[in-house]
Amino acid sequence: MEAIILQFLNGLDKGSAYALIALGLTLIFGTLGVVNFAHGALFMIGAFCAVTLQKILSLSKVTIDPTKTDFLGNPAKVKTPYVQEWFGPDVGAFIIDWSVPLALILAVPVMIAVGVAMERGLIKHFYKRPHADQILVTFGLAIVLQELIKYFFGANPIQTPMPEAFKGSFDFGAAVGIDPNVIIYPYWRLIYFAFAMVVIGAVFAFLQFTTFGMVVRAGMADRETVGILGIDIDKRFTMMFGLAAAVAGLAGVMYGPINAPNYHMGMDFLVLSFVVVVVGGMGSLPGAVLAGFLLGVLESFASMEAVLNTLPGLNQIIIYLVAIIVLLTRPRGLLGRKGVMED
Amino acid sequence: MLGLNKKDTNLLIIVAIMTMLAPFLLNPFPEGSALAQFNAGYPDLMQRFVIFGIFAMGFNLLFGLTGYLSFGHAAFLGVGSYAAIWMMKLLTMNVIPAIIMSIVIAGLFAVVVGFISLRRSGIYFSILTLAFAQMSYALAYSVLTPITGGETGLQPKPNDPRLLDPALADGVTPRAGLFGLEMSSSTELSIGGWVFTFNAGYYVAAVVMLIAFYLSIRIFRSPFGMMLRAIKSNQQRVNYTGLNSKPYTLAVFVISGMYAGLAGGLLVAMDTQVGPERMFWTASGEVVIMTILGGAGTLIGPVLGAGLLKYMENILSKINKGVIEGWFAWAPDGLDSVLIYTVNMFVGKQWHITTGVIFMLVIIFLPGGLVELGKRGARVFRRRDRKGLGLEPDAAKQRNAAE
Amino acid sequence: MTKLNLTRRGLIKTGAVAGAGLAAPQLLLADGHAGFTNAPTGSTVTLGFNVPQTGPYADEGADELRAYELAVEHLNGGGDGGMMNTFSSKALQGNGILGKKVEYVTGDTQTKSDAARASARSMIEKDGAVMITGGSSSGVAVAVQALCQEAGVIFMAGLTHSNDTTGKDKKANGFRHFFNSYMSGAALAPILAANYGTDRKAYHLTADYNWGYTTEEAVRTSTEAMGWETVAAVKTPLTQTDFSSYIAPVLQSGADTLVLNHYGGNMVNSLTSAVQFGLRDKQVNGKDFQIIVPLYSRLMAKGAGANVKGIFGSTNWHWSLQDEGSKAFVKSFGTKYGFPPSQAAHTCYVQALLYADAVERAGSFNPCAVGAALEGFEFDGMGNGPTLYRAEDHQCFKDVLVVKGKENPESEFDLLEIVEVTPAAQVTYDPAIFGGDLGTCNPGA
Amino acid sequence: MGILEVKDVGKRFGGLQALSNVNLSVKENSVHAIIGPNGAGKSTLLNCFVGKLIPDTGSVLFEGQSLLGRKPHEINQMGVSRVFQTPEIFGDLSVMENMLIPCFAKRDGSFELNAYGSVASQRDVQDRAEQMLIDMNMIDKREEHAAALSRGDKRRLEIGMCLAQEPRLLLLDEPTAGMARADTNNTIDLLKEISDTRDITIAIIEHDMHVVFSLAQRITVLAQGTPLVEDTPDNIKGHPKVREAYLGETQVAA
Repeated sequence: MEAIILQFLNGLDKGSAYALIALGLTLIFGTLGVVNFAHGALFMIGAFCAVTLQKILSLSKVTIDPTKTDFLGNPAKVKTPYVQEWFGPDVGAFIIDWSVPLALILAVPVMIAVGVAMERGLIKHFYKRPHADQILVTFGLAIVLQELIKYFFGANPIQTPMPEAFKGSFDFGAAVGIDPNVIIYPYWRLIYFAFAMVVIGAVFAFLQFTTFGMVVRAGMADRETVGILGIDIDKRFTMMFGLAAAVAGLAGVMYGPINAPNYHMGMDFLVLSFVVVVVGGMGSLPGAVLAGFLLGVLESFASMEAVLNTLPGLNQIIIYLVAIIVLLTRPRGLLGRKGVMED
Repeated sequence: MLGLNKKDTNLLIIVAIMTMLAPFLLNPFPEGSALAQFNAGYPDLMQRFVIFGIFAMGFNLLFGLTGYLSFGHAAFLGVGSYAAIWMMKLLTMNVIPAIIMSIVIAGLFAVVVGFISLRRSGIYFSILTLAFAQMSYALAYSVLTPITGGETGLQPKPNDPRLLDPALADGVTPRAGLFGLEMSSSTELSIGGWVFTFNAGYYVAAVVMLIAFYLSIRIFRSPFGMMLRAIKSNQQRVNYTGLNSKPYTLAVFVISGMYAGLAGGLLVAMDTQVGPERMFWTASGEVVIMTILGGAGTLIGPVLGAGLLKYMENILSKINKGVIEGWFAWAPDGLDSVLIYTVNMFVGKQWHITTGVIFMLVIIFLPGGLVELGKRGARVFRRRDRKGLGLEPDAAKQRNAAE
Repeated sequence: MTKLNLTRRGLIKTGAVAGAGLAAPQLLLADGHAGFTNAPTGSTVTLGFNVPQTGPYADEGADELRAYELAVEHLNGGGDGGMMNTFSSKALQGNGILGKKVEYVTGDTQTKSDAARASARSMIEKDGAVMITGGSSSGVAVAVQALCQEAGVIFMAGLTHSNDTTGKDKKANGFRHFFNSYMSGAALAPILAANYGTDRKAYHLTADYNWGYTTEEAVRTSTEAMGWETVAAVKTPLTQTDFSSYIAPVLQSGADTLVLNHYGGNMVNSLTSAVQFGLRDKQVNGKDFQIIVPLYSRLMAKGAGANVKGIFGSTNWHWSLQDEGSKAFVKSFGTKYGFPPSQAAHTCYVQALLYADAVERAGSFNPCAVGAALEGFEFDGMGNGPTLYRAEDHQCFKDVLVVKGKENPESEFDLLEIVEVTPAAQVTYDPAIFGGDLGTCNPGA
Repeated sequence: MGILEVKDVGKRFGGLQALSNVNLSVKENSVHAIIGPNGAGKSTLLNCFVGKLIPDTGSVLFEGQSLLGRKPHEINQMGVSRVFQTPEIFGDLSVMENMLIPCFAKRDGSFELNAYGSVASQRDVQDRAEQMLIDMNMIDKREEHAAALSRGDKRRLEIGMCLAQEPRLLLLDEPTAGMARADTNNTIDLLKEISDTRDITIAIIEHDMHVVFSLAQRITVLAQGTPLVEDTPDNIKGHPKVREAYLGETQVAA
């Protein structure tokens, strides 16, 4: 029983990552009608914002320490990060320690800029092109972006640890008075979950309660009519793209401490997030969130030892199996609208 | 000739001549010259050109004609390969049963996948095919290891049963052949500084490719092919014209899967080993890229696209820093390092960037692919606009108008 | 930098140009004149370095390539000679191999067996490589080894740890210097017993493919032999990136030790998750919870960062070894590139030298002669102590390092510390246990 | 007994009763128009004839056989063709190919794996399609891209494609909607000619009274999902209920 509760919690946490990415994809698809295969790359760029900031903060002054030797037996070079030079060792170390949360601040403008540049520079020209062309050109872009990241950062994963304060895990069992050690969960993953909830809530609130959001929602429903009303929907859509990129980027920054960022993390998530979006129903924001959680939970259940003993390999295919079943029984996904993406 | 009109016959003859003369055409630079780096006339790559040409041709029958974008076509290639290698392990190293079985098994698998996936269209169809391919890949890599060999794949071993073959002499490696003609045997012709290699396997694959190409032309020009284009153009009208689009799409899906299976079987015939990454989704993405690069919906485009992509993969990736330094040895200091740095970003281990950039450029500026490029080039030379009379249906226009 | 000259079969070219010129095309039977594939006929010999340049192991591949470039430099008499000075065999003169200057071509395996075979074939068919070496996974090693057997060239495996490479998939033309899963298990078990006691309950997470299976089996067998109990073994998909759902139930199972039979990105992610879940701060069955990573590499340790601290594993070689061979190699590699070599670099460098030495001793590039020279060859001074290239399965037997993530690293490379050097005798096994058939050497032609 | 017999057909969409108690009989070789104000359920009714919708209640018989539950292509193969409000043709294909497809469908049925023989070699079908284009007065446009045709030509082509199948019942859904006057008149002439020269029944849904009164022999007036009245054009014109429900509002004189 505890095992099931634990996997359920874990699935929700996992699902929050899926839901966040799928939400961004759906925002873009729903507003602009563009299938953006480069969305995973935006997620990756977000994570690399954290890597970059960490590298910048760790930029060091190199001094030779004659008392020590390096691996070749030469006098060792000692690196002192400039932030420690400037702010003192403790404050400096603290700043470096907090580079991931700080990266959130960096990532918002960077990601909006990347998103807007992408929309104005490339996506804009594909509004009238077939969906297949949109998929393919953004797929090409995703390849180029990931290879560029690899060119500059290498293929190896780069750790972006969470601040010391958030290390360790929370013991649910001990908190509610049952066996300790049975239901534990890392703090950072709980933070990630809360963060995802806040972002998802904020996006919904933004679309629901602001004028901007209302116009965009109207545009999602009927672009032409909104255009006829004399509203410059294009500008708003560009901003939506920036917003979606920022959501993806923030998700990436926060994901860094969970799994060390590497250049192919975007592609790793891409297929999965598309499955999530399609299962949820193309263009449906609640659908994307629902499907994200659903797949997260099912994936977690499928990885249980008891399940794998009866159905070996189920963890390999669960996501796809769910996708096939959902699409066959609910042709437009869980909450999809009729007539979307069927041409 | 052969039931084709004049234009198609000409195209077939040109392709036949080009494939037969490929060992010359692909080795334009003499051995030992700095440009020999760019020669592609060695057996492995020539074989890959024609085999992936077949794969892309088959994919194009589905995507180019009906507009159904399968994102899991590599699964059929993989299944075909496994079928072929098992024939070689169980029956004989002769490539014919292996190739036949690869077509049959891939076709059967395509019936199942197609029957389910074709219940949906658009991106839902793409995701369904992707899901099947990813499941095939994941299972082949892991729990199906007893059948697929898992990560390390399958190769013929000297102690396999091989019911039809005489026992191998001690220590002899089993080799794929065609009634005694070994696929790996080659003859070399040396003229001046040039060396040309004629490989038995390549010619077998090339002949198969020509047959596949011929069949693909026939399908394009047949009533069946026309129905498929009609389905792509307006499925509603197809249904209200008394045509049942389901069996049409399923039939072409299966044919397309059989082409992929044939390509998989040939891969094994040329190089007797299979690994599961052949079915990974990026491999399916690759055939999409090939087809689009060359020109979807055109006859020759996919073959050209396959050639271009395989050329980049095999030639660009081998240009390492040392080679580039050799090229720019003439440049003055400073300039050479700039040049080396710039070029290095696009070749060797960075060849994916080049592929990605070229692919994007094609999608943005040349939706009809290389074929459209050729046409535009030809148009510059010919004043008279021969619209509607060209060798190929105007792919770009079709693709754009369709959706 | 070595200038590459991609000449193939120098004699053909020279003969044709000097002789009839353009007038008389000659028809030659494939390589038939030389007796073996790609016999070097001019003043140079071409080696093929087939390493992952793209894909997740690209950094490891880059390190392998650095090692090969260094080896070529040393073979051609450049640099400080590196391990050629400490190598027990003195056949190498620093004048290339058999007096022929060593040149090389590179290929990208992409860590996919198809791509690896394609690039190997291109090096054999187009560039005339007489030996192929490199790689960073067992799938690729087995695939390329089989290819080299068919083509009639020698394959000197790079980083490949699965038992299969010199077990059920062994080939007469293939040779492996790197250690394997079995050896990892055999070397680790006594150290684990000494440090963690003999009544542990182990929970295995295993990458769901061949290498994972053999590694799990090796570690299980050897730890169970000392009294450990295996409470669960769960297979994880290769493509998994978030291991939380596999890590979360570990504590509940009553296990007090987690064994991560993962490599590369899998290992970095699973270890990161395990540490995040705070497993190492827990006490189970009255014992501190422990994590074990059977196969370590420095690049992985770097990727996993601080998470590796205090975690046991095994490795083929480590730059902090203090024998003369290792010191010489670290010095010449470090001087050239500015950082110490990885174990992948080490094994590749050693393989290149071993091949060259075998050719010198055999007096021929013929793969059968080279194979015979390598079979049963005993050597020392290459960083792993006295080593035997066993004739029965073409596997090197040498000391295995048990290492631990360093608690207080002094530099960014100082991630692992050597806990124990397990002597070769302790990890030697009967070649028959993994089956397979070596066959006979194939010189091609 | 008419060629098309509609009995007690009802159809609900959620809370909306789109059709109720529709009874209708279309006589063989007649032109029967179904008119009614917007939202009267005309298109819904038509969709029930062609297999796009299945009525909740009632029956639809074509030549005595039920059409319910059959797929559009099956109904078409039984001899019912449909012309859409906006011409549905194969825009990517040439005019000739557009015409060839129904000819093949007529000859080969709903599916034929004719993947080897070339289109050009099928003389019988080629001749038929050519004849049809001549009949439609479109032979000079045979190689043109269908998408490039004018609206009127597209309609003409679509009607031709339907006729190529020799249907016994031709359903037209506002065939002149959005057409210029000249094109409308051409279409009326074409339909008149078809009705006069061919052994065919035409059922037409139309908004434009000019078209209706030029063509129809019988008219059914639909209002709020139910037939109000069915009669000859002359009687319909003077029918007070019709004037009230329909004509009066739209101010269209015949």
